[in-house]
Amino acid sequence: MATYLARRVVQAALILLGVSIITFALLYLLPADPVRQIAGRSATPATVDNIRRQLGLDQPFFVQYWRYLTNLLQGDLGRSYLQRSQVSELIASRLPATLILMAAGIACELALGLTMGLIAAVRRGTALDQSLMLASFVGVSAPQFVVGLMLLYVFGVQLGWLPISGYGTPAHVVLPALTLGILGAGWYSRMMRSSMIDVLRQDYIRTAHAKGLTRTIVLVRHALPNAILPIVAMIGIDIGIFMGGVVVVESVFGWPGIGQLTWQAIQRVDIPIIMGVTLVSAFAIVLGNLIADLAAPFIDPRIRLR
Amino acid sequence: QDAKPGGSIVITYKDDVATLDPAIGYDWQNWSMIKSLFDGLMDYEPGTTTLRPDLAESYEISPDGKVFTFKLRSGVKFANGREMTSDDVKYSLDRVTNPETQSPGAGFFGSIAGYDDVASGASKSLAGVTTPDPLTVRIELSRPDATFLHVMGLNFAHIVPKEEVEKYGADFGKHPVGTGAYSLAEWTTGQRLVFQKNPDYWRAGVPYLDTITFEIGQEPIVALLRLQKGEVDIPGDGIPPAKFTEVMADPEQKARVVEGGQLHTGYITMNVKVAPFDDVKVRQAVNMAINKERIVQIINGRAVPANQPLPPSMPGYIKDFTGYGFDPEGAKKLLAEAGHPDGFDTELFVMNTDPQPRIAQAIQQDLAAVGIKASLQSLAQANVIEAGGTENGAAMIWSGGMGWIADFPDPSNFYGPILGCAGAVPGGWNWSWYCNEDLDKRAAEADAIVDPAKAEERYKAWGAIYADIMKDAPWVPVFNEQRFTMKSPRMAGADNLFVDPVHIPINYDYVSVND
Amino acid sequence: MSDPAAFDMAMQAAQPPVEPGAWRRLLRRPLAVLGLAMIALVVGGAIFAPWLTPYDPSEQFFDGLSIEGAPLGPSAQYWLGTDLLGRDLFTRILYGARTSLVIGIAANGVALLIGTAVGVVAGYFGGFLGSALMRFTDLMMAFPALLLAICLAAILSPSLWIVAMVIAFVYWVQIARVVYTETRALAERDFIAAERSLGAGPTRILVRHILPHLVSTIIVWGTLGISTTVLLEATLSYLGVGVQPPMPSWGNIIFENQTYFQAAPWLVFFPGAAILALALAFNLVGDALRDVLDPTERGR
Amino acid sequence: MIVAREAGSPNMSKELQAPILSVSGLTVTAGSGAATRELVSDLSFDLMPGETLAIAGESGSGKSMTSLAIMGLLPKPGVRRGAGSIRLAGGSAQPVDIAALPEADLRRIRGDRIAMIFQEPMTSLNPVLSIGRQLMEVSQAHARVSSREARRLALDALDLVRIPDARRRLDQHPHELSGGQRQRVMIAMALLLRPDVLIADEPTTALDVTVQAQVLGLLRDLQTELGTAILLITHDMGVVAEMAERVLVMRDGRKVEAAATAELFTAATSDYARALLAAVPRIGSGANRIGTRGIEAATPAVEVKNLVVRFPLTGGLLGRPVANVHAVDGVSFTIAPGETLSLVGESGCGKSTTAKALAGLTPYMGDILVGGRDIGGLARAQAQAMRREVQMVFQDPYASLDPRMTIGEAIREPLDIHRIGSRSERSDRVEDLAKRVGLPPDSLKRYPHQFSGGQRQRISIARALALKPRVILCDESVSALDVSIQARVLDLLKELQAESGVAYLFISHDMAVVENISNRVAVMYAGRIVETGSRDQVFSAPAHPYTRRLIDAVPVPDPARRRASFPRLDGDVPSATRPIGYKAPAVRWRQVADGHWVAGPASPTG
Ligand SMILES: Nc1ncnc2c1ncn2[C@@H]1O[C@H](COP(=O)(O)OP(=O)(O)OP(=O)(O)O)[C@@H](O)[C@H]1O
Ligand SMILES: Nc1ncnc2c1ncn2[C@@H]1O[C@H](COP(=O)(O)OP(=O)(O)OP(=O)(O)O)[C@@H](O)[C@H]1O
Ligand SMILES: [Mg+2]
Ligand SMILES: [Mg+2]
Repeated sequence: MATYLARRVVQAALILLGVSIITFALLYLLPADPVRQIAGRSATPATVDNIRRQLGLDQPFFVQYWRYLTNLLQGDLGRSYLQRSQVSELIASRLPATLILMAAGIACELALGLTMGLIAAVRRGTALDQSLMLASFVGVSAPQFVVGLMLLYVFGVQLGWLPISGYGTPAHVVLPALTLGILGAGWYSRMMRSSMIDVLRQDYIRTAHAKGLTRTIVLVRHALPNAILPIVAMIGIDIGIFMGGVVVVESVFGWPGIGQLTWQAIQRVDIPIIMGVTLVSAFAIVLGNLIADLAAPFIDPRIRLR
Repeated sequence: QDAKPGGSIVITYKDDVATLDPAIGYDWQNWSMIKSLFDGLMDYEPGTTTLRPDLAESYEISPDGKVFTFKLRSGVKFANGREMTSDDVKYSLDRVTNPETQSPGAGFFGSIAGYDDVASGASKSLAGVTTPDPLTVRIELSRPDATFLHVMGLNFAHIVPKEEVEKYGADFGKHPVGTGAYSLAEWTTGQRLVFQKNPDYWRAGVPYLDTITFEIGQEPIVALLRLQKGEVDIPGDGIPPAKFTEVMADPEQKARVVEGGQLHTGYITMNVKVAPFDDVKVRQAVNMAINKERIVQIINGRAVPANQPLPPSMPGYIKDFTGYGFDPEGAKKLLAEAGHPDGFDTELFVMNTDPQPRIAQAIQQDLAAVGIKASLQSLAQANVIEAGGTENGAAMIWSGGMGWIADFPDPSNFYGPILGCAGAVPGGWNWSWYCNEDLDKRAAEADAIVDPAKAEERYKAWGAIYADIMKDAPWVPVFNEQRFTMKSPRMAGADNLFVDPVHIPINYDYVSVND
Repeated sequence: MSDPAAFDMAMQAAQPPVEPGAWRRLLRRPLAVLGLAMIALVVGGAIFAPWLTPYDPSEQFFDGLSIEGAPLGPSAQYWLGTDLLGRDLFTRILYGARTSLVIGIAANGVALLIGTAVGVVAGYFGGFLGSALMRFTDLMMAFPALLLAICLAAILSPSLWIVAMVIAFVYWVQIARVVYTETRALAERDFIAAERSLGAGPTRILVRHILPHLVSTIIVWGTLGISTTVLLEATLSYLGVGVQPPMPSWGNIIFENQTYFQAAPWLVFFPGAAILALALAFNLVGDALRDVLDPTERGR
Repeated sequence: MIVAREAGSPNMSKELQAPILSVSGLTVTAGSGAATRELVSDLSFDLMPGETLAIAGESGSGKSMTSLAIMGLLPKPGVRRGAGSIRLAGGSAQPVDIAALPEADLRRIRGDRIAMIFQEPMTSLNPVLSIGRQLMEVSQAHARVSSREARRLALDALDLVRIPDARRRLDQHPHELSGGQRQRVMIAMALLLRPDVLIADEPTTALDVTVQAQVLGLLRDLQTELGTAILLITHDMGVVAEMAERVLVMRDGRKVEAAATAELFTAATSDYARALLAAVPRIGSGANRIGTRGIEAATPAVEVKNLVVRFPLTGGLLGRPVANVHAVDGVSFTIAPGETLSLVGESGCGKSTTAKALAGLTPYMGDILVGGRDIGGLARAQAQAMRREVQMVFQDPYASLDPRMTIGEAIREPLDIHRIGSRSERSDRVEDLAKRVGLPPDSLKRYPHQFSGGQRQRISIARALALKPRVILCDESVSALDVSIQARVLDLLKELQAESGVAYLFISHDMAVVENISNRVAVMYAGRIVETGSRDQVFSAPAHPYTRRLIDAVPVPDPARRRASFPRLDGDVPSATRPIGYKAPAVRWRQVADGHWVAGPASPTG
């Protein structure tokens, strides 16, 4: 276990290193000059050069990267070019919102998706099954921002049940999480259904029935834990989708997550922020995958970590 | 007007507030926030473009226009309790011009003697700024500069306390301490800022409000929905285009809409170094091809068509200037004369946020009507700026979203970086790469007219410069944007405070609530 | 596993009738037919757009806007209404189908190719090459996909084909993962071992035995991928790095107009419904194809 | 319905009692509309308290469907009970018709009054729940019991089935138990609430002979202790003979014959039952056994010298091997052309690994010579050529055929790979091969899943024959087949050998089959050969104690020779995991007779 963890940590570090190099290279190639954003319209070429030198942006790529990396290893993500604050502080201030939304979104898509998939699998072939799967297609195909705006309009404006936008109370997270959940539920319900159909065919389900257990117990205690394994692995992958994809939902619902920060940074080539966000979300993805892998043996004791 | 003191309001903005450091902040949303936290030697009458002394009690200009002597108000205190002195003024000017500060406004101070040494790093202190006594600041210029008082009214010239700047270092922008009407009470990054009234503000009676809460990260549409529900007092980004017709159709809401002019011009640049725009006939043809009325209609009439670089409320604007009228046939003729009877292919760059790509598409259609096939490059702001600053980077750019809102109400502000030779360099902001040495000279001459009595003459000179520029037609001035803001019913204060031309977008110091 | 008829004689008697071709079997499924019809409609609309509408997709009609500059709702003249520039929405959706189909098919196809190639090679060979490929996939997975797409699109400056390729570059990762897992499982199957013991080389095994078994997975991901990529393009458009205006795509039609959701709902609803319908159609066909193409599923 | 029974049968006393379970006119159908098939037709029988009734019949005859119908667990939605009644008599209560009961009442009966052990012990336990949990559920589902009480009951049940270390097992998961132990857990689960009726569906088919013996013994002991009536379903006539008092023979869903066991074995009335019995391989009495010829040839078809196969167990940061599984540890043998050498031994002793090494599917150490040439260290092209000489027929023919390839393509595959002959020659050869192994001519266009198990095995054989190899490795090639088909496949193999002189390495755990087909036998234990000799030598004079135990464990298909008790084989095969650098001690061989060798004194039992 300890060696397993150690190996995974080394792998994760290598992945993060790779991500940092690629992002840095991409940003280096980006046809936009951060110095001009900083220097402003009235700056003379001399000022621009001066600032470029101060930021080390006149150095060759590998020198720049090496400097970034050495700072990074000391826990320094640098300062935003335009906001002038520590990138770590900026990210830290927005991370909670992103994590809350991610947790709520995943909870939402699991709650919706797993229930739909379970019901569809049990009622396989019926009209209920078909309409549930139709609903999941709709979920898979619907663009996030349309769903978001519709929910916001119906529940926020027309019915007034939920706050229109903002952050802070649990009520605020409902609509954005639901928007994310509806999309993800489409995937999860399809996966759950096929996984569940597989499990329901297994001999041990018949054994459980032969013992005289009630249907609910058979489903919940015997079938569900077996069916859920591929889905746990999927959650790890999902984190990646969430870390990248919440930009749209955040901007619709005014959610102070990392996505908005990133988007503003990209618009204005604020390289330290882009780098920081990329690394943090890559870290989250790697961590998510690791947690998913670590959780697997608890769900299925046959699995051993190698 | 008898404004009631007290109360608090909520204002929303979409984008994050980057910094509240007056030397650095240069965004739509932090511009007037900084104005309320800090003060400079000069300011404007609320709601107008009329200069008045602020932290300076009075000032004197030497006859040659090269020496400005400011007498400071006594007893003005920073929010940390320390009294402000002339040393602070000098420190602040040294700081903003020091390249290490990386101020986007450093260039405004180019006329102060010793600026070049500071900019090149040879010196840490502006030789031209001296402090004969704690309440006197003497600023010597290297050349006469008629706009200098405006410059001293810019945020970049606001006075900061040295000890606080040194204490927080690069984080000063997050912990601003100034002499302003408000002080920062709370800042939750990415969510909100709270300003509280400065009880010791040196100007009696203001501000009225106890606190102002800025909520950040609000989509303008959603902000308006919240305004309609009474959760918000002012949507900082204005009325979103998508809601404009709806709001204007409702008399109750329309009554709360405030309209104001803006020192803004939206224009198309044509790169004079790129064929076929190196031919003045082509540029004139493009000027005649654009249907500005239609473009104004597309943005729901929230602008007025323009025919010259200066906006109408700017001194120097020529009222009876006709410019190039909408005349597709004439345009075609000119194109044919220039050797492009069938038009040509080119590119039009535009920033990618609504409504800019739409406006660009309207321009594209107008160009197509005279045979010019322009493909659009709708990119992030930074990419467009990069293309504009590269010599052969962009044939045409629609300036919307990145365009010129004047830093101060003076005609010269529209020239230097965006039409003068100084900006027509790699990395510059003169995206049409138009450089007319003769005009540069005339501009310098006009700015040397420092005598306030001769202001009208100076404005005329500037007007003539812009008229001559239009002969060369490096730009298509398209429209001057009108600002439309909305306020909640409880907001009080003269309308022009809500569309203050300088305290953009709102003059926080003077607005109040009526409940 | 035990067969119904154990004795050979019985087996011969109980032989199933000759199987009709995959296509015919597909046509027997009503949902699949519905899906095919919807796809045919979209493709037909895209191809015959110039004949189906009298308008040009980027023509801004003078009477297409109200005096205040507001778009017009559906009417006899403009069937689905006009957009914010006074263009005919129906025409734009028809022509937008071209873009969205190209994105969906080209981007998705390339993603499938890369993803399958990487997944199969890594899954079958393992070893240094395999783990190198999978580490690269892990790396790509750790990269926030949308961010990558935005950077790439910005660097390469957006155009239809660039956007398609960027989407492909982002989307192959998930496919590679799935194919990899599946290939690994397949490689352990007895019939692959049997094949090796017969002396078959790796190329033969990959092409003749592994790939046919991946067909169903590839079909599912390919069809789901069509909706995913069309939506990804929509998201890129929303973020301003999609295909360039005035070229319509369903995604950028929505992007241009989404803030007008209340004022002019048709501007969002119709293109949204088009995306939904196309994705749904491909999902329906894909689902049916998967069942139909698997000989072991027959007679179930 | 009439149960054919005669006075003097061992069930006389029970005849007076009322049957505990009475099935009459049971019909089970599958499919709908025109495609409706009857899986079980008009089946009737009685089960007396305390007796064992065997249902025998070939695969697919409807045995499992019958038992599932009794449990009310027919696979949904395809399969339904068409007609008939299933009466369960309670000790005192009125008999109830299970078939007519609503689901909720049925649920109460299941597990409580009727319990079932399923065919597949490996998959019938839920892999993610602990053994204790799965046992406790049974009592908790049927009565209000505290979890402490449920745990006690579970423990009692495990003690009853004599699982060593029962208390610890409660917290273990199924994968931590061996196959035999899992089957015992299943039995414990079934017997936990002392049901009146126990249905055991092929409880031992998937198990080794040695484990099979344990399970059968256990069932018999439990019946004596608890008086449970057992419905024993099997196709193994040996098991029938050992266990049952009466037998019901089924075919195609119908009852063919019902009789007391002894009677059936001595005087079956139906042709089908007779054919079934005739097909049963018997040790020492196979009608068409191969004679033990002393085959002497200049070059053996295959010669294996000191074969070692190790699987590294990796771990640590760099994935370095930390230990080795010594799956095969110094095995040597030779097979002459036209000879059959059988490799027997318990599950996990290394039989398949040996075959895989021969087939080039796993890396090995030592020497393998085919036709006198060492196949190790050959260049790729030559190695591929050598592949032609050694072909393998896999344990599971279905799994070894690509399900998406037609049979024609599958048989043709080796010809294509080695580019033998022209297109039309290949087609001719494929047709010829198909005919040779008795496949119907039109079968070439069909897919594997459209064949019966026996046919699939022939397809594998045809494929293996396509290259005219010197050696065919048959890994458990007939173990999963039922007797009648098994017999036919064995006949085919013998025929082919007689014709072409191919040599077989025949791997099986079924001693009767081995006895039937082999010239020589090698007994493997924990990766080593412990005894080798001619078939007769090994079977009639087993010299190694392990060999003896293997032979004793085989059930004898003759009720007259029923054993009073089964040999107990507790304790598992010793672990084959060894530290790095472990060197196997040299084996001392002892010659018992000419060509009959036994490994040194090492004792197999722990
Ligand atoms: N789910 C099902 N749907 C339709 N037919 C089925 C189903 N399961 C089994 N059958 C068919 O029912 C018949 C009887 O099967 P059953 O399982 O009872 O055979 P069996 O006698 O138990 O055979 P074995 O010895 O192989 O276990 C077979 O022809 C089989 O193909
Ligand atoms: N790939 C592998 N990695 C590690 N250990 C293995 C591997 N394959 C087989 N083994 C181990 O090698 C030993 C011999 O396995 P093998 O398959 O040869 O047994 P067998 O005699 O064929 O048993 P059975 O009768 O169950 O088929 C077993 O302990 C098994 O667990
Ligand atoms: Mg069965
Ligand atoms: Mg084996």
